[in-house]
Amino acid sequence: MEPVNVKMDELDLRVSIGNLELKNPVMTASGTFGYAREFESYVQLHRLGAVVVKGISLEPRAGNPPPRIFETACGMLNAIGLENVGVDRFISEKMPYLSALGVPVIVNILGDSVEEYRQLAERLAEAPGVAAIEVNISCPNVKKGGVAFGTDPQMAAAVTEAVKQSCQLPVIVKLSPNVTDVTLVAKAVEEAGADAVSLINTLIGMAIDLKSRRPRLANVIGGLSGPAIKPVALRMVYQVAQAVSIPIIGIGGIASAEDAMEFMLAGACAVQVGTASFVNPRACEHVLDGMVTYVREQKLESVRDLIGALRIG
Amino acid sequence: MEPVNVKMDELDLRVSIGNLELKNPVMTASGTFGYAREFESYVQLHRLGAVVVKGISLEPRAGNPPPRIFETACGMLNAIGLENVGVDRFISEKMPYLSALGVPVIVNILGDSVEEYRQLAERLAEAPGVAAIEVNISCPNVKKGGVAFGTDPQMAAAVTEAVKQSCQLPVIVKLSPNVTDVTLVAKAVEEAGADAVSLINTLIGMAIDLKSRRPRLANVIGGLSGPAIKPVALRMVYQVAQAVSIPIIGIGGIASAEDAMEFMLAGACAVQVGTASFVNPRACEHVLDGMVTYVREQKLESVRDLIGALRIG
Amino acid sequence: MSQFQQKVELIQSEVIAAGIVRLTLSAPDIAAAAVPGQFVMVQTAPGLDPLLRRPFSIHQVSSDGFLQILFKVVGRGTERLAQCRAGEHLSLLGPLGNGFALGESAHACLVGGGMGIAPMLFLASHFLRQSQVAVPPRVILGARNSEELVPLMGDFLDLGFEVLAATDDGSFGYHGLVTDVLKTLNLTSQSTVYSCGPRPMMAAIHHLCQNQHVPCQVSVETVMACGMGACLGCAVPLRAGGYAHACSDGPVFDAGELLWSL
Amino acid sequence: MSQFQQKVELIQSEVIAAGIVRLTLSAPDIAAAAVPGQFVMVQTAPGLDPLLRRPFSIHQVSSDGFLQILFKVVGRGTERLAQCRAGEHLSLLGPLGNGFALGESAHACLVGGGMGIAPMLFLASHFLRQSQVAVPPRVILGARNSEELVPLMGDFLDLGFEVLAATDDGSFGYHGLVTDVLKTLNLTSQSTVYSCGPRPMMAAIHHLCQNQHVPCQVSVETVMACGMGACLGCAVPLRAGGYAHACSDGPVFDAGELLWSL
Ligand SMILES: Cc1cc2nc3c(=O)[nH]c(=O)nc-3n(C[C@H](O)[C@H](O)[C@H](O)COP(=O)(O)OP(=O)(O)OC[C@H]3O[C@@H](n4cnc5c(N)ncnc54)[C@H](O)[C@@H]3O)c2cc1C
Ligand SMILES: Cc1cc2nc3c(=O)[nH]c(=O)nc-3n(C[C@H](O)[C@H](O)[C@H](O)COP(=O)(O)OP(=O)(O)OC[C@H]3O[C@@H](n4cnc5c(N)ncnc54)[C@H](O)[C@@H]3O)c2cc1C
Ligand SMILES: Cc1cc2nc3c(=O)[nH]c(=O)nc-3n(C[C@H](O)[C@H](O)[C@H](O)COP(=O)(O)O)c2cc1C
Ligand SMILES: Cc1cc2nc3c(=O)[nH]c(=O)nc-3n(C[C@H](O)[C@H](O)[C@H](O)COP(=O)(O)O)c2cc1C
Ligand code: FES
Ligand code: FES
Repeated sequence: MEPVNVKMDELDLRVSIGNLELKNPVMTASGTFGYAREFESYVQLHRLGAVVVKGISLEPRAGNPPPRIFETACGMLNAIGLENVGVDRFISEKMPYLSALGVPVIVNILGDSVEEYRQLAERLAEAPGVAAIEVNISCPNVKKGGVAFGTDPQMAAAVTEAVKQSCQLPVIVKLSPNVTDVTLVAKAVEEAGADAVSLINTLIGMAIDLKSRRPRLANVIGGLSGPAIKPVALRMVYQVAQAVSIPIIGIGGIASAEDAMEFMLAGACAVQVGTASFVNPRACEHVLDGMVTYVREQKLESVRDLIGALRIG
Repeated sequence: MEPVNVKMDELDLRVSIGNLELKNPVMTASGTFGYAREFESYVQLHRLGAVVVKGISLEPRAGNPPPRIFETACGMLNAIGLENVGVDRFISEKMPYLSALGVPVIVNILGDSVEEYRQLAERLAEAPGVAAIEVNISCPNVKKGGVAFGTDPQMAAAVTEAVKQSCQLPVIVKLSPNVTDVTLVAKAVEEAGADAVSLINTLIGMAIDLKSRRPRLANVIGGLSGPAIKPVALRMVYQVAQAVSIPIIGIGGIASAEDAMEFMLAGACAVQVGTASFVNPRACEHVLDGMVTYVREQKLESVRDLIGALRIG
Repeated sequence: MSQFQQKVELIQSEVIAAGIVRLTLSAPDIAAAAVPGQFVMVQTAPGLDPLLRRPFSIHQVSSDGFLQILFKVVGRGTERLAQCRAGEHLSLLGPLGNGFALGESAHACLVGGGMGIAPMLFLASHFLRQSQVAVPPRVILGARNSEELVPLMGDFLDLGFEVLAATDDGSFGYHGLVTDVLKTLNLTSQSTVYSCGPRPMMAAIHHLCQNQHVPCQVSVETVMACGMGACLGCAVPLRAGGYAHACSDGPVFDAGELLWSL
Repeated sequence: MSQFQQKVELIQSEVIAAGIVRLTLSAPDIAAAAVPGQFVMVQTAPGLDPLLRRPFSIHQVSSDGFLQILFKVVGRGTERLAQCRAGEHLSLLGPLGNGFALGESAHACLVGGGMGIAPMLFLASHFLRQSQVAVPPRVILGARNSEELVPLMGDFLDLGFEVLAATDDGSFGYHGLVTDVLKTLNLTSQSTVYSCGPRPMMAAIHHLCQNQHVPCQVSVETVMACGMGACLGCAVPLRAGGYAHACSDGPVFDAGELLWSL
């Protein structure tokens, strides 16, 4: 099955995330596309709007014991435990391949403390080929008893400020959906200097094996992703779009161009495809192809016409 | 297709919610079983552990304009807008049928202010046949700018106290999942005198019609229910079970006995079946039959052996 | 009211026109209890996606226990149903809702547009069986074009009805709307118009009937989750304010009761 | 590495034993690229539920482009697959993972338990094709009972292998574990044991081989979301600490590299 070959030269699919220009709004979601090379047999990688890589920490992390994943209704739980090669090996082993792709590389970072985020940003600012940083604030702040940075506007702002101060790169802050009011966190990180926000990260969930009477994940709880969470993600993108003026990247259950464009109508200027890439490694291209068809059929001047174009009332 | 006829005389399926004794742990979820009569052609209503009826307010409410519902991946969004006949007509028109069923009738109540909740509890305390009150605190508090009672521990406690003070009935407080830390609200209502908590109510979600570029619900946002939300519900029940010592009723995506018993392992002593009743009107009996089979096969002394029996570590 | 939840066997699946499918099911209990205008809720797939049942008008019933539905493939649920093969079993809930009020009216006129034709066949057969009706009802059927309309007319012709046809593109019958055809009939307050179709069509028919003081019943479509009055999802705005529920108060309503401006 | 994402035609579906199904697919590209021990990820249903693909060992390939998988119905995904009929198309991803390391070892011994028998047929055929192998590999197959085992043995017998059989209930062959059968063989450090089956079986084989200094390769099963090294969900604890990934580092591992105490 050859990928659909859509002529897209004449179409304007460009979007910008602050200073960062993307040739189209379709990117991969962190942790669901490895370091891109895993997909080279399936995907024309140069067609992607951007590649967002698996979350990177200062030191390598082994991750959680298995089982780490479990399928749920129209979704999946994961508790990978932030397994990654660490920033040094990432820069030396993964970046050369990534920066040769001709696609903006966005590095997702995670840490246990504000200091770790700061150091990560410093290291990545020196690395050639990094186009932007995406700050995963859904991690526990060990200095604050393990409360996730992303659930507290002040902690979220502190991380954002630290990252902004230590690099010139565009900084995208990735919001957690496990909060009472996502707009408070969004506004806090906007004020702290974030160039954009991306949302949503996974909802916290759990599953139990009746037979063994044990949790399905060794870590007991995990992150819920996939089509199941799309309605929650879309609602939060819409709410955040009313609250901030920085660009928004929509994430959560996107598997088709229709899904992606719904997020754009709600106010996102770009999207990330996550869990769908597991089911269909070509999911990003599938989304892109569908978007091209839509933009052409609807005779839109540019895909940007969709952003925030939801009609209410 | 005749309902499976399981002999269950000798099995101990009883559970208690404070003073309220149930012959089995399977009840209907508010708003998904009408006033029970709608199901009489399909369900042996007397077999239910309890019937929880559609949320009742002081005055009748017409509800939201259509469209009010939309199907999502393994779930559905609803924005019914709390349509109901009002407490007076509920007592005069619906209670006679309900109280003749020989099943505990739990009345779900909702209001715009603490005062409304108080008055509702007073009215229901006088009505014969009401076994317990379930307080829906996911409603907006109009005096506090429309913030939902259930998202603020203090407001949730205030409602709970008011209801407790104005009636002798067991009071179940139904928690909203749209919060950063559900245990804070659970603890607050426990301290305020709640006899039990039930959770979860719906997650807030949204869907968009790409064709018309309009929200799929006239109300723009709505409540997400069904199998899609089960992992979130199970996680919250587990968290609340670690935090409070009052009984917990598990709700969210339950469609089978396995689902129900997972909630019990996580710490629930009873469950409510919601959206599943739309797909299979006999869902409650289906859950009950499966539970009976399990209790017998596993030779459990009582279904209560499952409560909180999750093995961790 | 007898209502059933049953797994019934699919006897035959026919593609009537492009994207239009007729299923014949062996459902004696539901067929025996059904009246014209009622509907069934059908589970379209065994798993959790699509999750909810889909509502379909009862297209026809036979005295030997068969029930037919006629539908257009518009989304995931109807796609699955179109793929079902004879011998498979489908879970049905029904018969649901209130059918057409079948009065003594001597001059019945049945107007079906698009898939709104589906319930009209059952209704037409019903009138045939009613020997006391002197004048056979008139049948007006409309669709986009002849490819869609002609195959749907067959059953009406077989029953001996004369069909007044209208197509949007003029490829068959009258070139235009069913309302224009309806106007040409000699309707009186002794007539009753029974109608099902797209909302704009039913609104136009309602206004025509209102002006001519002709009683008019319409069968409406809304999104539905339960089909039995439990979810309150199928709200239909009423002229008097507030809402009725399409599944339990309808799907057939007196056109004058509804709010049409919406 | 050639990997493909393809919709392939189901040529034949056979029920081999109760609840055990063999699918023959026309998948020339994947079949040509595959080596024994690799697997494919199969989409089991068109909709969103079940959502994820399911991993299956490549049971056999033929030079004319057919690929077989052999599986037991254990849940929703395998139930759907078992219902697929010839002529339908299935989406496959593969060949995935690292297969067995096929050394020069003169004395190969293949041990399959339960559905772990699946990859052993492809491996056995491979040895047949390798003319330089003097001694044909020995094949030990185990299952719960004769109903399950005998149908799975057929293909091995057809290829000319002598099969040493063991059943848990003694209804066929040796009454007991495959490890007991393995013990009776004259294994040396020149032998290689290739094994796939339930974890306790493979752990026992590993310990036996470790004690006798016999190289041992095992194919492990874990939950998988992507099958291609992207999700990191398929962690396998290593003796040296940390984790390998079953899909991209395995599914075949040197038994000594893994942590068996878990
Ligand atoms: C009482 C009642 C009786 C009905 N009888 C019939 C009948 O006899 N024959 C028949 O073909 N249909 C009938 N319908 C409509 C039918 O229920 C829907 O077409 C069906 O539910 C669509 O399911 P789906 O999963 O294929 O589409 P979905 O995936 O749910 O929807 C796909 C797309 O189609 C749109 N859509 C939904 N319903 C319709 C519709 N009615 N027409 C056009 N677009 C739609 C949706 O908004 C969405 O964009 C009836 C509806 C009601 C309420
Ligand atoms: C590399 C690899 C190769 C495999 N090769 C084969 C093969 O050749 N033949 C084959 O039959 N299977 C094989 N499997 C296992 C197969 O992938 C699973 O049986 C399948 O994914 C189950 O899907 P399901 O949807 O039917 O079950 P699910 O609905 O996902 O699970 C149903 C229940 O079965 C349990 N379960 C899951 N996997 C297994 C299992 N392997 N055995 C028993 N119970 C299980 C689950 O915990 C759950 O309780 C292989 C697995 C891997 C990782
Ligand atoms: C297996 C897996 C690993 C993930 N790892 C990360 C990560 O390292 N950093 C991060 O910010 N988000 C991570 N995510 C979250 C996704 O990037 C995304 O926000 C989420 O899955 C929702 O999108 P989806 O529904 O399209 O998958 C991970 C998700 C999955 C499923
Ligand atoms: C159509 C609909 C109406 C509902 N109405 C109410 C209500 O009036 N009061 C209330 O507390 N919960 C209401 N709920 C929430 C359910 O009781 C339940 O908490 C939720 O649907 C999650 O359970 P489920 O996934 O099993 O449906 C409603 C849910 C649905 C789908
Ligand atoms: S569809 Fe549920 S009340 Fe009408
Ligand atoms: S299954 Fe995804 S990394 Fe192995």
